[in-house]
Amino acid sequence: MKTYNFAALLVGVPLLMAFSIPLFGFISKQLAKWITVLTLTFEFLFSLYILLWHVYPFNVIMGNWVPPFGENLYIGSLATILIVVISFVGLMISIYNLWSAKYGDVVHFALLFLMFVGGSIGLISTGDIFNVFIFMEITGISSYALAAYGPERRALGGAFKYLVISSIGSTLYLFGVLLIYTQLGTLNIAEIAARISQTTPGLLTFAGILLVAGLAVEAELFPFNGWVPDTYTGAINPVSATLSGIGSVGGVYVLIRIVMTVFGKNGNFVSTYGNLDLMTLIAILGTATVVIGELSALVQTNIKKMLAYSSMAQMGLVAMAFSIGSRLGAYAGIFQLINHSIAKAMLFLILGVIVSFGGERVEDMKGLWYKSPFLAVTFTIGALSLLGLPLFGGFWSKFALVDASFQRGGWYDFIMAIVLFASVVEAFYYLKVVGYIFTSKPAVSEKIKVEISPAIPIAAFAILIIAIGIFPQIVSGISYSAAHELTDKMSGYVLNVIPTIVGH
Amino acid sequence: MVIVEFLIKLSQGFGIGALALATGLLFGGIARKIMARIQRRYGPPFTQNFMDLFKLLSKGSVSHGWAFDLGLVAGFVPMLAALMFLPIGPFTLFPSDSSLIMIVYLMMMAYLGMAMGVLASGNPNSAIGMSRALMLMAGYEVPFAAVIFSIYFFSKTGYLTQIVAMQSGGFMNWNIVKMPLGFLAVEIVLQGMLGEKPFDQAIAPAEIASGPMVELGGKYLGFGMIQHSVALFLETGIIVDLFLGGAPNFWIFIAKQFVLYFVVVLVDAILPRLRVHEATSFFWKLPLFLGILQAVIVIIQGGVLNV
Amino acid sequence: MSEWTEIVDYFRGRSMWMLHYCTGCGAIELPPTMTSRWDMERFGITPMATPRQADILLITGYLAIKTLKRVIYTYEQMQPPKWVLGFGSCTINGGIYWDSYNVIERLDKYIPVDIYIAGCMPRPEAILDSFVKLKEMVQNGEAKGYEKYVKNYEWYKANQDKVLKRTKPVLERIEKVTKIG
Amino acid sequence: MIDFLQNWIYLTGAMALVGIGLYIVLTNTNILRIIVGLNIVDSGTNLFIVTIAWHPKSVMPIYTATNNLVVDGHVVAADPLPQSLVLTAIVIGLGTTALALAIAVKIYQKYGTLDVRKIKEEDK
Amino acid sequence: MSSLLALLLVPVTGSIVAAIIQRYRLAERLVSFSTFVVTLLFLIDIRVGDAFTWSLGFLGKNIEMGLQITPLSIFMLYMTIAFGVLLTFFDLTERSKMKSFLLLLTLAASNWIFMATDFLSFFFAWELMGWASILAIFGGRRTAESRHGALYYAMMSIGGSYSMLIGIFLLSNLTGSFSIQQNVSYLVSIMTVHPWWVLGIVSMFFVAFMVKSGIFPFHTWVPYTYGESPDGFVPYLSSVMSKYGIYGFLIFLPLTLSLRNVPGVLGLPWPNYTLVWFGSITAVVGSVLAFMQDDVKKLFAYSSFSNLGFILAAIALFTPIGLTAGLFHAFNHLLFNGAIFITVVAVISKVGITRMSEMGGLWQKMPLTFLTFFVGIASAAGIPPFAGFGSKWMIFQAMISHGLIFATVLLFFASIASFLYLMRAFHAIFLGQLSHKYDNVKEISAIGKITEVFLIGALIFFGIFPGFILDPINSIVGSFGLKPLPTSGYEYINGFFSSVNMVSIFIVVIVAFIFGFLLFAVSAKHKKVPQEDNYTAGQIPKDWNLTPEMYQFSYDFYEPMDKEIAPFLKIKIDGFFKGFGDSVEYLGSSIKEIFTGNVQIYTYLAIGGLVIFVIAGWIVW
Repeated sequence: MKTYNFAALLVGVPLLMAFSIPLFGFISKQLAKWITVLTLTFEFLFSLYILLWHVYPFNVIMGNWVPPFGENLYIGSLATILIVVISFVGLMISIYNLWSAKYGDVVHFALLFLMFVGGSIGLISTGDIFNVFIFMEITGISSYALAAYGPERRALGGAFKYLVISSIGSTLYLFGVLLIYTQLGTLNIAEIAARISQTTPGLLTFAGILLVAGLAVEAELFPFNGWVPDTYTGAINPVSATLSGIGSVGGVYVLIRIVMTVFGKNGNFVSTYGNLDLMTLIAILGTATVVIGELSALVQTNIKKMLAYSSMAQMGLVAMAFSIGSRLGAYAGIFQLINHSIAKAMLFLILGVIVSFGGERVEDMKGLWYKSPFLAVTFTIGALSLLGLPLFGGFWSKFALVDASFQRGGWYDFIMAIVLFASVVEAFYYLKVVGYIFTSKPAVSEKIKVEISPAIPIAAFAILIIAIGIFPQIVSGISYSAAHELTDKMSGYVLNVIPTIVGH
Repeated sequence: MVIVEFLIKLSQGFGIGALALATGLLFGGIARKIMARIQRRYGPPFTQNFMDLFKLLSKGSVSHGWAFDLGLVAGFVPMLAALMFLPIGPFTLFPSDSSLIMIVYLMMMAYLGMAMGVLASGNPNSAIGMSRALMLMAGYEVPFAAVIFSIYFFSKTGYLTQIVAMQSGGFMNWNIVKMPLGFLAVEIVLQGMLGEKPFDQAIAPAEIASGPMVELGGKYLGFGMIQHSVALFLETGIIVDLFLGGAPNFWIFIAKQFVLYFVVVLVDAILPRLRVHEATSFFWKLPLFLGILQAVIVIIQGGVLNV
Repeated sequence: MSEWTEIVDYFRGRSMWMLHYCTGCGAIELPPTMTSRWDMERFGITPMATPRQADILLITGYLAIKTLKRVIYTYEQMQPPKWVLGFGSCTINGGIYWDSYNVIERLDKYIPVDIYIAGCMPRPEAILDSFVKLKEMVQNGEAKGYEKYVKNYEWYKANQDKVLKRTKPVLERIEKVTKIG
Repeated sequence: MIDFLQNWIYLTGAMALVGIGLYIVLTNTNILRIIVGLNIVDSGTNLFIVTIAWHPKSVMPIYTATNNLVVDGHVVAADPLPQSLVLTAIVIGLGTTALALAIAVKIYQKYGTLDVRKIKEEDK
Repeated sequence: MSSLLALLLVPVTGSIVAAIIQRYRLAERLVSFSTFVVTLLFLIDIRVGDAFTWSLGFLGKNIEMGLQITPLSIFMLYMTIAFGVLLTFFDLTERSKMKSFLLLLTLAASNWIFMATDFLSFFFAWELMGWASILAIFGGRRTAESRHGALYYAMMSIGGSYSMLIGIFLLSNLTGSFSIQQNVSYLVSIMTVHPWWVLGIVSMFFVAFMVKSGIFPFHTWVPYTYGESPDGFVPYLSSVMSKYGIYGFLIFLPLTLSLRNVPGVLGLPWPNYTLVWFGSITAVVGSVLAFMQDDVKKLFAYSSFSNLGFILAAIALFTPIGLTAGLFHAFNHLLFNGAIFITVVAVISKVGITRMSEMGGLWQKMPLTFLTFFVGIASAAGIPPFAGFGSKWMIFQAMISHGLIFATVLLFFASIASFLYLMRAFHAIFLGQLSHKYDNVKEISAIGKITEVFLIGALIFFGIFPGFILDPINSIVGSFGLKPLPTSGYEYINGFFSSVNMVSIFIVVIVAFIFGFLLFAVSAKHKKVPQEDNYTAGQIPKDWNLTPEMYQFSYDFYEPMDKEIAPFLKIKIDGFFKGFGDSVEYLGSSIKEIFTGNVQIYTYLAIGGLVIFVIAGWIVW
């Protein structure tokens, strides 16, 4: 077991800075924004250091309370890559916010944003199943408030829907956690994972169902994802980007961590303890989400809503990839999650620039090429990456996904056929927008002037997408070892946290 | 040596062309005479077509430009060229190249040239006529193809000379005996190929002012006449070679051709003109049915070639 | 060279293709001429569809000024050698329309007529007779109306213009009248 | 391991609270009532957390001279951990409720109504 | 070895440069042209058997990827690159809206496709080519139709490549390798044991190839896409890109050599027989639909996939003559289709419209273009001695040698029908009356003229010396393990039933032409008249206010045929795809209603989902 307690700063710094931002806000509103940028730069560089110098995997142990007795943070390869992605996306959005945050209470917006990012990082790194609940609520409360921001009143409705569904979801999660606690008497993920087979199967099944149902709300899986379209559409674009690029990463992470690490039964393909195979459940949910999301997105005339549905569908795809249960499947899921996070955040940011000059209907994208070639090209890159076309990041993850599901075989062949059909539908509506961008004359010939602050994140995202497309090694190596953490829970996770424990 | 050979071939080619032209013109004259007699007229002398051709070549004419000239020359020249590959009686100028499909495609080049010429005149009547002629062609070429492919498959060769050689040795060896249905189909097709009634929509004189020929006069019309006469010789000649076993000498060859043409003329004399689409679809019904039936019979008889 | 011309003329006489311009009642005489009773094809004469192909222009009957214009146009579209047959008394002197304001009296003031066929109506025998006559004239190299037309084109043109001026569009004239008024 | 199922009265109560809360959320169209419903669900959860910590025969989890934590080889002490959990849960519930109420106030300012169906109509 | 990589890197570099300087159109075109030339220069250096391999650590495996040159691939490479040189040279002066960097990207992808030895890079390149061409088509007319055209293409193409993706993984999971050669030989080895399995997998691939080549029933996108794509891109699309599918078919067709014990028709295994019928039906459908077209680009789109039907029918036989004929026709199609489309593009660039019924009489203004087009359609119609005759002739012989008389009759009908629509296009564009609108139309630039002269020369040269193409084709045939056809000189085409000496035919035709022109010269003089001097039944055009447009008959040229081919037109495959799309959209709009915007509905959904889970858990408890 390796410890590196200094890494507690990953969670501590953003939360500390978040709550001290009102103090800076007294000095200057601009300062508050810059503090966000600086904090997230620190986060990004620190996580990059952990990634590149191969510091991971390690534990953060507080006050020498060794797990399973104390609460710990565990940062393995999966957590590392996800934290890098989250802090990168967060940094980019915060740079974007330098330009976009004009409405209302800028200072508290910055506070909530930092709190959200910090909460998400905590969510990913914590090793305690109840702390997951706490971090979920931290991100939850900050995201309800973020979603309610903005000049438009529909944001309030969206935020309220999110709040209600999410509260019910976290209640279900809490019930699930407590059911497990009654059986094992511990809240440490590693210990639960090691001892999960000692529980009553019936109760375990029930707990598993409650956990999946509760976490599916954050992971945007049907039928627990009713909030997605309204909240995404209602929120201002940087917030939509945050929810899509950071929030859903956290949500899916927790779902997969609980199902695959805690409930997982190692084998050729991971399945779960209990009477009901939760992996199958997630596969069904994921496929249903993909189909419903893509089909709903097909008929949208509001581009933001379209992106929201697409986001939902992509999360379904990710869940479906994880549910395959093989190392390749988990790899595809992680890769797809990263690609989606980057591309979708970029699309929402681009939309934010466009919307500030016009409407957000699909027709308003007409002739974007004439208004702003930069935005047109980057939008196309994002869309093509989501479609999984070569030279863009999405190709590799989709390729791996198809490979994994055909290796699994059986009914995954049919699931894959359905998913590929849904991908054709996805291709249709994205390419329709791309077609509008390049082939129509704009209704108003006014040029869109992209300022430097929004241009930096958009360009950075686009370059990253193409870089991953050409050199998939950037993320494929770490993703593959992260996949190992998910599919072999003892050596990948449990023994790294509690080296002395005996698996059952 | 090569030059001498070339000159010999050249003169032989001229001879064949002249013979074919003369025969075609003669057939045309005789047909006019027969037609007159059926209509209880005296009719023109059977040499009338020669005089007409001579007059046309010596008469003034209008040209609509170089495409018009080129097209009309290209309208009859490939017919003459195709003639060089046809076994006429015992004689073939290029026996090693007498591939049937090649001849059919060379004839098509003549139609292409003719079409280019008359359409370059810019008269809508010629365009209408050309469209009708082409539609008719789409009709009759299909059963014709069915029959020639049956013969290919049956004879296992594509050379006309060899097809003729396979039929030597008496009447019972002729393809007309072996493939009566195919012959019937081709005889009907011949009616359309020659554009005789009931398939003369293309040149309907009272309706579209003689269609493709509307702007042709003098030598251009003469070229058209040469084309028609040579095509007459060529098409009947192909059928004689395919079905009637060729001929031991030129006169018998002509006689056989005339028999075929005689039937065409008789049908021409008694039938009115069909409507355009009726004519096309007619070829897709009865003759095509006959041709396909023939093909089925041939395939059942012949089995599969050993490839 | 003259032998060549003779040969050519001989064949021209034996193969004359006819365009009939049927303006009046005379057209009724042509079907019997063509069909089995009289059968003009035995002289090598066949009806043709367009002026480009024809050698003979047979004009059967009166020519209103409007029609004359078309006849002249058709005649000019024909290519040499070409001959004109005037059929019936209307082409000779106007016939029963001799005093009409709108019908020309003599055809050969406007285009060169090689042979007139007199009568009202001339019978098919008369038409055939004219064909034979024309054939002889052609073969003897006498029928040179088309050359006359080229040579005396100014005169013909003047005559044509004189009558054709009357065919100017009516509306235009009314306009002129109202302007003067 | 605590055989918490012996506290079936409390468990039924917790379940009933959750059920009542959900019923309120599902049937009432007024935002404030929905928030109240959520609160009741929260209370149910909190009750559940507290309930699983003990059973009628358990003793307090503090070692004194008279307090036998282990009887016949079984631990009979009440579990102290859920007490701390429930505190956290209550606090979080409170935060959520406060935010929900703030949003409700904003909604009333912007829409002039608290009826979710009318809000949905207004959005279209 | 390095020049194999250069075939990929040079176009990509060129593409990047072209993308950067795309504002300067002339420079962009120059870059595009020189990239093609440089690629061609690298290609000259390449011989059969050259190979280059590298490995990619991906998906936890070490995947061997590679490039390799086979006789087939070098044939295809020469075809595509040489044609590209010609096209980009032609484009130097034409104002086409084509984005050069997309064309170059397509070139890189196509080079990769032809050289790939593993399915991973094959698929990568295939998809790359797919989206580059989709984006290139988007740049077409910038209208809603152009968008629909590209979207239609995109949908079919993506559907096809997903089908191929499924095939690739089904296969690689069986063999554990992505190598094309290993996979195909594995398929051969299990062919006798599980023929249905093999057919299932291979047909997944074939769907992709059929889509790309526009084979029935996946032909429906072709007219929309060709009709709307940028003028400069259409020749490449139709001449080169449609051949990728043929290349794909040829990867798998060797399988059928071991299929001889499968039930067949006329000695042909039924998979081959089915493909032959697909080809024949494509040929007929294309021709029949082309009858009624008024849009010139669409007409030649139909023509294009009709010819692809010929090629497929021939190669599907997979006999020496069939394969030779198919590849030969592929080459000839490249040439004459290029000639036709390049002239069409030249005309469109001068006239500005694509509706043929509004053109006419342009031969007076663009004589060289007219001649090129004439030679092009003569070749397309298969008229000797131009290129195009030999291959059609061989295709017929290949088909009859198997006793496939019905399919052959269909093909022949398609050939005749192609003659019909080519004549119609020829008439409507170049012949007939010249409208006064086009009085100022000029012949294309010198560069265009050079291209056209070159194309005419190529069409005649390869027509009379087919051996220059048949030699490489014979080595391809040999590389597939078949016995090549006998060769007897560059001027001979050896068919199954007969052989033809093209030079002697050429000489006969030339001599006959000399005679024809002599006759033309010695007979009586003609008089040149303007186009207004025309037979009008005595009516004087000026009095009649007759305009050239009124005196041009080209709209609905084959109207009487409507009645006859109406039954064909009723079979709307297009309608099937459209209806399918509509149903999907309807489904989408119904599903969308789940998300009503009412929070209580969402809660019901969530609780309902939970209840269903619990019940499901209860059942398995």
